[in-house]
Amino acid sequence: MADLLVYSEKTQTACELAAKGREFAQALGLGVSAAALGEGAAAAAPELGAAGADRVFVSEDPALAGWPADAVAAALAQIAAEAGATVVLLGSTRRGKELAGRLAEKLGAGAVTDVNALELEGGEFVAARYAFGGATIAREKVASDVRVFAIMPKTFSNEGASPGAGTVITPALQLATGMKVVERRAKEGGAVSLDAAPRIVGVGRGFGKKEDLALGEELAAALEAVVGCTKSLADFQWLGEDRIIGLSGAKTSPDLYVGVGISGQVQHTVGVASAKLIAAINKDKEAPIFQMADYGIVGDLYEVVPAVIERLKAV
Amino acid sequence: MEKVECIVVGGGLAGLSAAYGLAGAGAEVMVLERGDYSGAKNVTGGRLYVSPIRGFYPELWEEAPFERPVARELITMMGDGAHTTFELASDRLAHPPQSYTVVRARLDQWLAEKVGEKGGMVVPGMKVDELLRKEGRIVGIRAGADEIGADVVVVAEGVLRLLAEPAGLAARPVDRDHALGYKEVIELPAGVIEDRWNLNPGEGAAQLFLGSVTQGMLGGGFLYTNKESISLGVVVGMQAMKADGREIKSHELLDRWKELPQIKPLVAGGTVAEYSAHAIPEGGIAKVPRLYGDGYVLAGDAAGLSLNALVTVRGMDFAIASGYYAAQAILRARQAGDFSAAGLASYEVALRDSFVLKDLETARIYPQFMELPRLFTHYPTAVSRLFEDVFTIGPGPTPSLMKKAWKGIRRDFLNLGTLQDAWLARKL
Amino acid sequence: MDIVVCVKTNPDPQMVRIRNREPVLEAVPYKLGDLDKNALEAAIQVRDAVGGKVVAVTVAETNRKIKETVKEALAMGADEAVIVDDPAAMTLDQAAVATVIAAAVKKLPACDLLLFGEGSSDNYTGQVPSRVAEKLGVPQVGYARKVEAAEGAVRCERSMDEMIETLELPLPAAVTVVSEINEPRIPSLMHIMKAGSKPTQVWTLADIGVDAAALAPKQEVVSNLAEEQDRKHVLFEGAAAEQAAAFVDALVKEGVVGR
Amino acid sequence: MNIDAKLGLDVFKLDKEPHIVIEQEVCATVCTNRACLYVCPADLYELDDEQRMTVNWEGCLECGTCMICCEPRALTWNYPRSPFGVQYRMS
Repeated sequence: MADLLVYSEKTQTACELAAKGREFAQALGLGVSAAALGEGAAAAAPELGAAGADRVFVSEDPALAGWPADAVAAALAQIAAEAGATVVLLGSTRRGKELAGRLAEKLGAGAVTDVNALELEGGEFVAARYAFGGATIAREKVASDVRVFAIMPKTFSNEGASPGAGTVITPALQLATGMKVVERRAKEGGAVSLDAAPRIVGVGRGFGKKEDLALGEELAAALEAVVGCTKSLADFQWLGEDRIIGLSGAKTSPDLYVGVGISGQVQHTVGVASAKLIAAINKDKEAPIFQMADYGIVGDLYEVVPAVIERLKAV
Repeated sequence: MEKVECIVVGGGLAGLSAAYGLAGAGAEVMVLERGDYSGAKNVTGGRLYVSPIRGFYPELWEEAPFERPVARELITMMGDGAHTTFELASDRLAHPPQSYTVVRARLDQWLAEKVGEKGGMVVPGMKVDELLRKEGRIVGIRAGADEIGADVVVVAEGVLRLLAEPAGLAARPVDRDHALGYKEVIELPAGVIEDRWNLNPGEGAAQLFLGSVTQGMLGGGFLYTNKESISLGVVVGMQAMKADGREIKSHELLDRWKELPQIKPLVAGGTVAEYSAHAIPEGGIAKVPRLYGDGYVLAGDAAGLSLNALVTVRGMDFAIASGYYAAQAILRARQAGDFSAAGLASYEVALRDSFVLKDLETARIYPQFMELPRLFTHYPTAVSRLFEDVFTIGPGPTPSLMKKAWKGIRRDFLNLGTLQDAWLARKL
Repeated sequence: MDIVVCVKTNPDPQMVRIRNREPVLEAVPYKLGDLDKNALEAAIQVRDAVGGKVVAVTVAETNRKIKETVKEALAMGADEAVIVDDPAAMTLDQAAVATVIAAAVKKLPACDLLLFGEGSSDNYTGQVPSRVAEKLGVPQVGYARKVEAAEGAVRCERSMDEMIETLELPLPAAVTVVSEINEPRIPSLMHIMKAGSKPTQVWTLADIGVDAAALAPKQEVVSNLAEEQDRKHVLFEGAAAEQAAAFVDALVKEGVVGR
Repeated sequence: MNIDAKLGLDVFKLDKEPHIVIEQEVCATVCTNRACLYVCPADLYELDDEQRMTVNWEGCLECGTCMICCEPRALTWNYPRSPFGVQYRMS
């Protein structure tokens, strides 16, 4: 039978895709397959089943260590063939996005990456993604026999998902990779994962100097949030490139985004537009960020942020 | 040092006009423009009077990306709580159009492309840092670390003369001879523009405002209708602003003016899309520097070629004309193999023979006249007051029309100050 | 080392305005993508370190815009350029562009290292590099912030979520770079002047043996409009302490903090 | 619409280097009217807590009004390097 196949190296994202994938699959009369690949993949199988996968293809083949795009694409292509997949949903993380093109090419498929909404319209998938540097949303259809969509983490939820059988299948895969991992080390200053962060504090040019960003970090700590920034702060090397939110960085959909000292240029806000709740702190009442904010404080961030931190501690 | 025949500093209308003429005649020409594209750093009010320049490059103006031909001229005197508008709709000004509204980003980009088609090299995103001088002669330019030589440099860098002044070609701009112009571009649908200014489809209007706009300082307001936007802005003399502007920040003049009940309906429903500002040379002929020398010519705003005659404001036509004549003079110098001042002297001769310096000469007194304090306070108010009297029917008996008019004229126009102004105005 | 950098001309995204939810592209200048410049800079640095040459490859309808984009690449320091000219090139989807680029690369006498920006400035799909790598059967690394090439191999560093990875690929290989990798040089006037005389080849689809039928689109854009935001727009004004209190209370009520 | 919002409509290519530098000594001791505080159409000039002049050059419209009006020449004023600064689209 034909299946809808879901995969992400991040189990949580894969579960989101499995849950929503199950809804799509039911509407289209498909089954749901999930793939779990790489070191420790077997451990994810029960979760994927609980999230909606009928079948979970598990491989811990050494070629998959470090998720090289060539080997992962090869694995997924073989699994897709075995599952008879006509639709593949990937997580549009950095690794997932890198993978999407390679897999689509193997499958002779059209693909859409950075998808922030996927719907069935008259039995056809319509995927939405930002275009023109975030100024617009392009809604695209894929015309090939197999369709690949790389979907931003947290676009869907697996809360209250209807479980699938979760039957574990260990496919015989022919894998090789040209990529050699020389070293993997944890980041100094801890992990920054904007893609899937539930709360994000965005910092921008409203901060007068690099040292002042400590205030943003402090707010983030009080909110248990991750700090992201506009591209210009990374350009000024106040923060690393992996902290950029927006067109040239992470596209996020946190539960809460608080923009501090951020005017709201579209190149940045494209990365947070899908946040469930947007809040902003800016001294300029007419800053565009307020037009897209649920809650805003008009005021000097150097006064407001400490007050907010104070108040948060009291909650 | 690498060398080209002609370097044009500044890809605005003056520089591009020169380059078009030069490239068209087969000269090697390189235009250096500091903006991302020609027009990216330029601001006009903006209207271009085409009639004076139609004869130059006639093939160009038929296809130029103008906004609207101006078919309606309006002048509004803004008094205190009242304003008077004179409106002219003339077939003779509209067919063929003597002037068009323009947007520089479009017009200049297009002209740059035309220069390219003629074989000229236009390099955008390239700021020139210095004019190179050797033994009193301009011999090339420096951009970053690169020095490029040239037989002749067309200095069309614009009003600020950041290159010409250090090279000793022109004076540093001073506040007395310059105005600040700034504007909002406000988007409105074409149909709304045409309805609001009583225009036939495709036609445009130009409206100038005197009086309370600048709170008595030298200057005024302007409004030009583009295809699907209007340019609404303020011009204010820098000296006046510096002396009397302490109470209000320059940008607030426009905000306050826009809020007046007479202006508000003109911009209602519009969306502000861009905000821009530029300095304007207003020193007149007295402040035009020497226009040429060994190895260089000055053109456009850099040469101070602009003319504010209160009801007509010109600069772009002068820029294009000066570029045209610069090209002609350079081609003559090229033929003679003499790029010294003597070889380039025909540039100034041509400008003197043309409308450019003739019109500026005619207007020699304008800058002086424009400094009259009453011009921007007393008269705009007085005109409205006169018409208010004429149109007023009060509670008691109403005096005859002529009586009312005379009363107003005696009150506001027949006194020593205004008579002195009139004496000066006879020379206009 | 023969290095190929794939570049694309884009409408400058900073210049695109929105009017009635539609993007206004009229008079928007086209330019080399920002990340393409990072890729070019990386290529130039590798070439300068180990020798060889840099070829810039692009797919586009040959017009003034693309010529200027290519010239920009040459001015930055690419040694040669190849334009694959196709009238339909401006509307090709990512699979088709990859097909053309892969065919062009195969026609080149040699290619050891393929460099790309991680995404284009306009649509940022990030698909083309991976598709080209797959078509050519070469390994790939994305998001490199450091690239060092030596005999037969390229070593890249990248930052992925919580890990810094150092990876090595045998050549030929494909690498995409992020903005952090370098500060692209701004071409000097002299380099711009000399760029005009560097070799630029224009190839047709026939030259690279691609049948136009192989470029049939696999995707279709149904609509492309600015987003309509539906937000609460509650603004707190007043003294900082009051603002903070009202703000935090609102967040608590929303259930995003304090649970 | 306030001035910051208006500037927000414009396209600025941001340089890291300022193109306007204030000679504090001249500004503080020679200048009598500090016209830059009110002539700048982008309202970029401000006095800091110590009454020193500052300029938010990032929002500069490159009109030159401050330079022309600064008689004591306390401003080292140049156009931003290419390809930086304001880029007008419809003016």
